[in-house]
Amino acid sequence: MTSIDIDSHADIDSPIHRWDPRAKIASILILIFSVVMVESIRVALLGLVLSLAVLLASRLPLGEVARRVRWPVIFLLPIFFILPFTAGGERTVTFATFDLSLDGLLLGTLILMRGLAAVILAYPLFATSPFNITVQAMRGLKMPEVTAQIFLFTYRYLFLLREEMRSIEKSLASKSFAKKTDLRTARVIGTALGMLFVRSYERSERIYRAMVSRGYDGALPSTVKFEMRRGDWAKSFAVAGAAVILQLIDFAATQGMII
Amino acid sequence: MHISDGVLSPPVLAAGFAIAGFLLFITLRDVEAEEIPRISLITAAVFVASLVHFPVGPTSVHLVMNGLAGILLGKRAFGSVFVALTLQALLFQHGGITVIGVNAVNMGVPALLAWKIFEGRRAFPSPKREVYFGSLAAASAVIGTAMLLSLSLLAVGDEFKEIALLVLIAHLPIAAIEAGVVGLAAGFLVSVKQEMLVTAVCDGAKS
Amino acid sequence: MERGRSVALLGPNGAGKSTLLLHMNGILRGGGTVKILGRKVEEDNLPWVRSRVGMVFQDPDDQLFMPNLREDVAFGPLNLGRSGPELERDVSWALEAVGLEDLEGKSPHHLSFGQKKRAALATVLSMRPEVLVMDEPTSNLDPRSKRAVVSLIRGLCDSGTTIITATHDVNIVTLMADEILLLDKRVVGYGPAREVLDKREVLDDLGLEVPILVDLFHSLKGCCGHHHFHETPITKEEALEGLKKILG
Amino acid sequence: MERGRSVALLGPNGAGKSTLLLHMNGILRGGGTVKILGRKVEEDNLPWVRSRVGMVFQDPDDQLFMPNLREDVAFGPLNLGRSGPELERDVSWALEAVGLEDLEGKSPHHLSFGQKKRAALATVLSMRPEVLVMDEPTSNLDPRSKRAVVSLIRGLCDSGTTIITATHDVNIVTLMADEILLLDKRVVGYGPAREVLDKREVLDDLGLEVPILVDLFHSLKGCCGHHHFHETPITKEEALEGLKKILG
Repeated sequence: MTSIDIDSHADIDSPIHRWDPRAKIASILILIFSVVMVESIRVALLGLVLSLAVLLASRLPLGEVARRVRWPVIFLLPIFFILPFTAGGERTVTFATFDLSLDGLLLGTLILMRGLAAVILAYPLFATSPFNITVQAMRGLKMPEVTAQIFLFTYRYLFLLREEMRSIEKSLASKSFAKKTDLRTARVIGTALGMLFVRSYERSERIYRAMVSRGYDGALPSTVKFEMRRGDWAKSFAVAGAAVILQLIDFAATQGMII
Repeated sequence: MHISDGVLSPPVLAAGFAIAGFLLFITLRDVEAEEIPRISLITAAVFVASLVHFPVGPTSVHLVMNGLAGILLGKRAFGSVFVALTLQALLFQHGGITVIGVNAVNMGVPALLAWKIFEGRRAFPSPKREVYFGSLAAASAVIGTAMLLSLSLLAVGDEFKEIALLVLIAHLPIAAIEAGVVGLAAGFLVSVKQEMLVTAVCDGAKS
Repeated sequence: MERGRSVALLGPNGAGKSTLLLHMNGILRGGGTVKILGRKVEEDNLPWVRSRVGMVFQDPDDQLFMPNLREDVAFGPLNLGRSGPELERDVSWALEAVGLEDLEGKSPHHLSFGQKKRAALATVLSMRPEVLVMDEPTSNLDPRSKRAVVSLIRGLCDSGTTIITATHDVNIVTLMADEILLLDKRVVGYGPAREVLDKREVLDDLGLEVPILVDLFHSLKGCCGHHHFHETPITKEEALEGLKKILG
Repeated sequence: MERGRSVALLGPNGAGKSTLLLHMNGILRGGGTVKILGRKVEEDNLPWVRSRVGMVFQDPDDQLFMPNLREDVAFGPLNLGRSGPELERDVSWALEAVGLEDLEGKSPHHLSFGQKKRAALATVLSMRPEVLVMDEPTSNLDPRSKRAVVSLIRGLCDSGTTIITATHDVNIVTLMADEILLLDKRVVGYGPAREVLDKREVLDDLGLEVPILVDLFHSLKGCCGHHHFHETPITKEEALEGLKKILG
């Protein structure tokens, strides 16, 4: 199963890692939105290049990225292959007995490139700080307290509950249970999940007691402090600026001002 | 099933974030401190449950579980779905960052629907009512999600008509499986830990 | 290993005890080979292995998931294709063996921790395994429940079941195991319980406790040079016997 | 109860040990009254109580809810309003006390079970409680980790912290507690550890184990009528001393 630990590369030394997390999140988010909104294929290609540049600057392991883009590609490829048949439009190429829509093919390519760029950018966005720092930074960017706490606690207990689920599955396997497409399987999975939920619910009560006994009253104190330096501003302007320029070029391209 | 980055148009993305933001605000604004660990743990459990494979003939599908979130968390289910989707986007790249708003609406609104449907059980004295209403709620949540998903695609343009239809059809077996699993889970919960289902009722009554 | 023997795996946390146990049931598979009842554990014969090797995990909550105890105990035999009176017999026998026949209609979740531990054991016993593999069967139990589990293990062993137990509890290990395998990533020692527990340095090295009685009599030997004991006593009865002799 | 003493609560599963502990921290409140440091535990003074009574629960995963160890250890003191160098000092001291200062940046799921148990203790120590209440601090630990926890408890006790521990582990209780409170829904006995552990019938009634050494020397007395011991030995050293005397 895919690793769900996104903290494992948070201690690399790179310009992206050293960036103030609040500024990093805000700037890269702007770039991601800019990239997914472009309409021109060539500008989308430029966006893809930009995202690769950010990725390279982050010094994150590239093999990991290849693994991460797999899922979105599996989702996007069918669209890429279906659109040429369904999009219609005036420009078509006849291939064997099918009329392939050139517009559909171009739209598919555009979608695929935008999607890839966004996924590639998401990786340096979140993998360059430990998850709790990211959430603290989001609080700095006005994410409400309650949502931030749910993020932190959900993330913390995901790992534990996944282990519990795996133990339950091991126990099922050791009792010679094999999943089939039938009602008994639904029943066994249903009650096994029910058990997981009961345990989670009871654990949440114990956690709350432990929190209260250490003085919790709804607010989560934090020792994390952020500080913007000159370099942080420079990086932020560069990345957000790139996002704006991308949109300007895209506007020009779609208006036919440049080819 | 969620949409990936790069497919939807800016107005659809913006609408997604606007609706999701509004719903987050009204469903989470009066959260008490003691609810926070509960919402978090149930969210984590929903996340883990959605990783479970269920065999369908030679292949297998993932469970969606937004219906179960609705049953267990009542109106808090929307926030739960939002957090779970964001974590899925970060950890597994299922969906993406720009579509978190749209995906949260597509899965979170049906979760709220599931909660309301499940509440309907109280008018029926049958001892198996949790099973039936749990199944109904779960199936409705999956089909609701599939419909909203198709609508989001159609909002991009007509060229997505066939894909939207395909998405809808592909969700039918998932809805059936989810109905079975969630119904039986709800039946299990009412016999083992009734207050888990009652709590959702109380939260609903408050609002 | 002989049939009907009881072997304990001793080792510190992280020594690979649980991993080894999982290999015995084919849940984990890796580089080497594991042989059970003379056959290699392989993909092909997993159903065969799992029908013969019963596995009791440490946390009973991981193993009890049906709405009531009887269904939980019937789960394994059902998977093995048993039904009718044969199923009934196995289920009832397992429930009686652990002394929970009165609670069969209860939801396992509502049992006490000690009852859950025994219930988890029953869900495996009902499959009538030839080899019973247990991870920390006595951990977290109060002394009364612990004694119940130990005597159950002895009974199973006497009726021919091979038993493999991973445990920390050196003071109880002598009551339930004939042989001990010392583990710390690799096998560090193997032999009759008496001999292994007498090797103070080895146990110390592994960060394991020396059983209280062994410890006492070692020290006694060390300081007074007494050689009244042929062997270091490992049970209370042996210790008592020895002391009586000395004191006349 | 005196300050700087260590009291153990002994009782079978379900005797109300954990419930009593929860009352001491004001998490549960019921009919009776609980007094801590001379004051009643009431709604009004809960913050006061919680700043003085530190509570360590049995399952460390329930207490390590923050993303990394340092933040978890800082959680309590931060809620008490501490900050700056004072906070730093308390957090570092607590981490050092349990020997986890090197792991402060780790998240809980990267810690071993033994480390988690100690980490949970650190999260409470950092609040510098005057009373430390612990539920099964040694359960599920391997012997090395168990010894580490016991010596930590002794150290805290010597430096003036009052310690209340719920436990099953009669063989270790003598190492960590001066006094024992026997519990079975209500208080069944209370007194110095030595006296309480010597009351064989009471312990048997509760389904508790008699410590191995006490058991041995009781039997010795019973069968040989020896009266060489003024008191039944409860530690290895006492037993050794006694035996030496007899053997000359």
